[in-house]
Amino acid sequence: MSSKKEFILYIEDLTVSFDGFKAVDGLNLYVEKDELRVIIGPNGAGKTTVLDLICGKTQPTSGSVLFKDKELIGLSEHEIVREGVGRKFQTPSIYENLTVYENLEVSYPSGRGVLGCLAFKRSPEVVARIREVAKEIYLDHLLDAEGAILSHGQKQWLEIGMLLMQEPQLIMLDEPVAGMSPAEREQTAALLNRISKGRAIIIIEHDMEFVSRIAHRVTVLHLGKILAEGSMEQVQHNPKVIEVYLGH
Amino acid sequence: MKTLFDRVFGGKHGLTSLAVLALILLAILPLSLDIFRLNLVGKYLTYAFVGVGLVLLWGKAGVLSLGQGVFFGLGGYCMAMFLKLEASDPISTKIQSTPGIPDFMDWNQLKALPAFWEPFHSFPFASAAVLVVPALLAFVIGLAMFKRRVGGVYFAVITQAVALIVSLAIDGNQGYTGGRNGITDLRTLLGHDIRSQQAQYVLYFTTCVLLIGVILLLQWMLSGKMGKILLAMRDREDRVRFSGYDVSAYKVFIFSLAAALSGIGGALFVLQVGFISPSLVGIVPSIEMVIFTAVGGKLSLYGAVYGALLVNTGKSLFSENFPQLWLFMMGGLFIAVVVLFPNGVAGIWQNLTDKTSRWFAARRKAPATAPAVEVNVPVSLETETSKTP
Amino acid sequence: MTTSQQKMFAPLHTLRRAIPGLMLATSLSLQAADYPTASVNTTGLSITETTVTVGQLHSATGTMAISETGSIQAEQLAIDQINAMGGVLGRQIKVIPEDGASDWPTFAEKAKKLLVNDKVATVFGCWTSASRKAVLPVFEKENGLLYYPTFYEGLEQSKNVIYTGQEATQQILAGLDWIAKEKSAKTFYLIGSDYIWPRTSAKIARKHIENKLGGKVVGEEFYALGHTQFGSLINKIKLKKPDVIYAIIVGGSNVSFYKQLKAAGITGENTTLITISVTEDEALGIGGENLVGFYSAMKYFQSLDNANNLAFVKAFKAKYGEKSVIGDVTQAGYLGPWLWKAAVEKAGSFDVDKVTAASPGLELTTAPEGYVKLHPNHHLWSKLRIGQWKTDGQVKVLYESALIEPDPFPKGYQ
Amino acid sequence: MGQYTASELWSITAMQSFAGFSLFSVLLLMALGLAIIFGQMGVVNLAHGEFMALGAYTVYLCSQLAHNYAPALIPVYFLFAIVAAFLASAIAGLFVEWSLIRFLYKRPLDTLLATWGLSLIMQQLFRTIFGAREVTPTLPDWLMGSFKPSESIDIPINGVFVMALTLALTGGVWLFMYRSRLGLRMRATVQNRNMSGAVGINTRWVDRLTFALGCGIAGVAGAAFTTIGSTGPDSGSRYIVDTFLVVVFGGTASLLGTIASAFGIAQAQSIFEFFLEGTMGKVAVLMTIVVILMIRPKGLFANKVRS
Repeated sequence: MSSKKEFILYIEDLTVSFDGFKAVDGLNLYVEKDELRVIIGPNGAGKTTVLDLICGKTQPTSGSVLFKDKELIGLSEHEIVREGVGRKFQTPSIYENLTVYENLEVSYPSGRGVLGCLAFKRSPEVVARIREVAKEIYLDHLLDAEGAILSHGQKQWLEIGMLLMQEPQLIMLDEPVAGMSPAEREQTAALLNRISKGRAIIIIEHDMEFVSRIAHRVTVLHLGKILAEGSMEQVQHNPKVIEVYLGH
Repeated sequence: MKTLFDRVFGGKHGLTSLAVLALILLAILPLSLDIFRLNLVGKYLTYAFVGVGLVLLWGKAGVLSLGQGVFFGLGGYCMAMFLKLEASDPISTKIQSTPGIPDFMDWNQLKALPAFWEPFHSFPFASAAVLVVPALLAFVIGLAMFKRRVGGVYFAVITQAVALIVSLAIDGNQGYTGGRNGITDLRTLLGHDIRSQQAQYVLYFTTCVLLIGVILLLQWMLSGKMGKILLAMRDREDRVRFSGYDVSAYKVFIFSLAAALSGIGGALFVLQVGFISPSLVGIVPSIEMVIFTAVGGKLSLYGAVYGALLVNTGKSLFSENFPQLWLFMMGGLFIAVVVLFPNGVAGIWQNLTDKTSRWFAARRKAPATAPAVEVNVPVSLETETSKTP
Repeated sequence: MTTSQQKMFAPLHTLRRAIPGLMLATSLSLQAADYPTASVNTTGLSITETTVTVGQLHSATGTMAISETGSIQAEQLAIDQINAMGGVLGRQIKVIPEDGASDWPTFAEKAKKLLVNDKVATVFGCWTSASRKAVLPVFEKENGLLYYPTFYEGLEQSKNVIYTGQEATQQILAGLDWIAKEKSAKTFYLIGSDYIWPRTSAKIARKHIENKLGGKVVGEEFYALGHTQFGSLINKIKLKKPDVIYAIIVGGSNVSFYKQLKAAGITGENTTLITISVTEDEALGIGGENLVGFYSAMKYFQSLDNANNLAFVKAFKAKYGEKSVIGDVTQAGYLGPWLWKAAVEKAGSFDVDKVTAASPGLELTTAPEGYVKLHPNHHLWSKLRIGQWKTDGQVKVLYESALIEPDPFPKGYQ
Repeated sequence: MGQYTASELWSITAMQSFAGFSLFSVLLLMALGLAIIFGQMGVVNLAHGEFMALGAYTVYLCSQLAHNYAPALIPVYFLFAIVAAFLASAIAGLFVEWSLIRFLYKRPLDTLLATWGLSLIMQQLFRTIFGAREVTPTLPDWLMGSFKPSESIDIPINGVFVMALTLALTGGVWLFMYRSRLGLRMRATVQNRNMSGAVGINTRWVDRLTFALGCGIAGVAGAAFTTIGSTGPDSGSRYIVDTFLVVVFGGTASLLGTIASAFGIAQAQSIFEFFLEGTMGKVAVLMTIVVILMIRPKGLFANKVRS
């Protein structure tokens, strides 16, 4: 354990209940800068809910989420994004009626207010940044294609690209390789490894093989609580984890 | 990046639409119609201001308001208050027990002009109020609703209730608002008789020019980042939020803008028709304005203008010749537009031009190079909402 | 209906006038030639050697259609009868009906169409105050002529409008005097629909009650048109126990109001209620059984027993069916074409200015309501009658005033 | 209110609370059908008021029939007329669902516009068939008049009748929704259309019957209203906003919400109307509802669900 490193995200005692059912129950989670954390766990463990709580989509019953020493609970989604948190959804969530270029442009972090939006101009920096990100996500040849005609995997990448445009310090990805071909997985793993430099990443993933290739650390959730935490190796051999997965 | 010219006029295609509309409004109609019919057209065009606002709000931002009549009416009332004060000078009202105040106040035993009427002596104030009062109300309603993510049917029902409340409140405060009769017998604007033929021509052209100006302004706005954000919001509102945008702020802005535009329409209505009454504020006119927009095509700014013209001309002609049939027609039109032509006249036109241009393209190219691959991609934006389950 | 029948039911005044004029048919057919179009129409109205075009502007659709149907029918009946007698100045009346569709801007639009495009000689139309207010500027601007049939709030006098219904004081004051005397009433509860006519009427009633009758108004309230729940109001009435309920409720609300009154045990047997807004037309919807014993104050009731009225009722039923009923406004609508005909013939011209100039002082001895006379203020001298409702939806007329002078701007009541 | 005796005040309080309850049953009756159509199916039926009017006109027709052909039946025809009103509206609803609504299930805003068009057509139909004038059926004597528990208290019998009918109908709807097979299928279809289809529920017919049921209940409401109000071509449009507000205010999720909301609005309205003057009482009620809805947009009884 490298306790010297500084944490960018502190989650403490986070709890949310829906009509009495505790989907996340007293969760404590700490993520370092430059860390790529993977959260795994059986269905209904509360993985997606944790991401929802961090990014403000769901309000917790109690607990706190500190990001760069700032409390995120109570902020609305866009405010949390502006603090530097990016979130990708489980099903690819891009603007199908906009082109790849426009998808990225819309994600560029300026002209976000109504007036700023009216005054927004496509400056050389914006264009350069879009091209740079498009290249990163393997879509530089498809800039003028509408989102709707991209393949499933390309949509996933585009959404990651949209996050990158925002230059977040924390990226949260919900099953980024679901539905991808083996080749695309390969490229995605490389992409994730590249972008994890200089920022923290939290990923939810089911594919253990993929997890073992990218994860710095793994957290296992079960019934809204942390069952185990550590390297993939440690977690894989944890008897409680084995029991949960087999018993499931 | 598009040039300013492209953005305002919408390129070659947009320029054609503009030219056609300008030709119809500024040349063909004034030359072919007598002043009575032209004045009617002018009245219908004031509804088109509400229509373009609804294109923005409903078509582009995906929020259907059933209370746009309220904003139309408020704009109208602001203008009517000014005109009424001008018409109520102490000499022409000397028969009243309190000369110098509007006649309906006198009938309701008011002895002095209510304080909120005072500033409407000023034309600049009244003109500003035409825009600001509707926008402000929309801002307050929008802020409360959109912050809590009320949308869809709920928003429609609540705005409908607001329309009912405002029309009842105007009804119920007869001394201050003219009640059910509204504010009538408006004669002059800054000394010029608004009922003279000459004035009606001036008002007609003013309406046309303002309307075209509004359309160009909106085209500029929609062709920029705002248009993309609105499209993105309709597509995936959540994603926009997670791209760091305050979605509610955008909706509030669009709602307020649509309200201000409706206000302009209301003010021009009052100038051309000569009165305003709560019957223009309530539920029925509000929903009728939605149907003008739907007929024209809820995604098309120009469509809104044609929709307002077509439906109202139809209403006028039909009710002159077959009064009993008119409601059947109107009802049938609602259903037909919604079920069969969700993008209205503009959608039909679009399909037609797409087909012909594709046909021409196919003729020009060798028949072997099938154009089928890119079919529908450019149209998909227009037909997206029309997919029947 | 044959021509001879129509002649039988034609109002008596024309017959009386025609008898000294020797031979009826020939004298009428000669008239057109006596009045060449160029001389009777100097302002470009739509008039030919054989026809004169008039407009009719009511709501055939929408919420007001209920009320305006009677006026449409009565005006049409009068025009048919006039045509059967040879028309006006030898010209047959041609009607252009327009539908105001219960929508005030539409009224203004159609009024303008009739005057500007169709160049009609006169218009019979409007019902609500709001529609009249909407068309008034149009008539004044285009110098048209409107015959307006409804009893209304007054406070208006236009050279372009002839008001064939009563203005508020004509309808209210005598009725209040009668009820105060008859029932020794001291306390009144005023209830109305929320718009200018009921509000102005209530204002006039209140002034009269407080200043002339020494009584007291214990409640005054107004409900939106179309309001249907009167439970709370009825309880307030029960609490205040007024001697008289003075009702000015209009349209569909009426039915709910009277049904709920009855259901709450307030009936003609134990309560005095007088209304100025229920005619036989409304009674049809309310149901006579819900009105029994209550009073209406109007200038006309269908059950008036005089020769003019009997002929009118018979003609009306022959044309529109045995079940049709005739209310105050319907009768006032019937007066419009006759008054216009009389004025045109007196003026010898269709020109609006000449017709209006000829109008003051016109008398109609043949009106179903009895003798009426047109005042220089363009309203009619008329009587007020009090009727008590019976189960069959007709009234028993209990009281009839002397002719009352119209006073649209009553001093002391404003 | 010093000039009134204690017993007078007591009587007024009693009658006023009856007025509140009576309004409550009226609102609930209006909202019940819509709660099913809008709350359960998500269909925004702006022609709901016209289905009420249809029920009312059916009663009127029955009354005419009884009057003309079987005067002996006048005391009892009303009970049959209610059944007839239910059937007439339900059959019309079935037809409307088949010809229009089924194409629009996934487009709530479009349903709203299409049903508005439908309401215009129905209004004009009523006008063409029954005339523009308002009509009122001959009501049996036992329905009119009042019942006097004490010297100064009058309880309107038609109010009691509407209340009893509301009670019975609400009970019936509850039993239907939560105790019958069709009700179970209906709820299943609402919650998960695909799944219901997969387990063998004919969702198309469930939709159709649900819609027809909602319309039929509207017809009964219309029938009941002939005892307190009038019937005209545009009667329905007078009720529609109130009806929607009741359903939305209650939260569309549950029948209980609709009942609670009808109760709240009715009590507020009768109190406001007692202490405020006419129109402004109504404005005050509507304002209160809208402001509360702005604070709690999903209504009073919205479920907190996991998104």
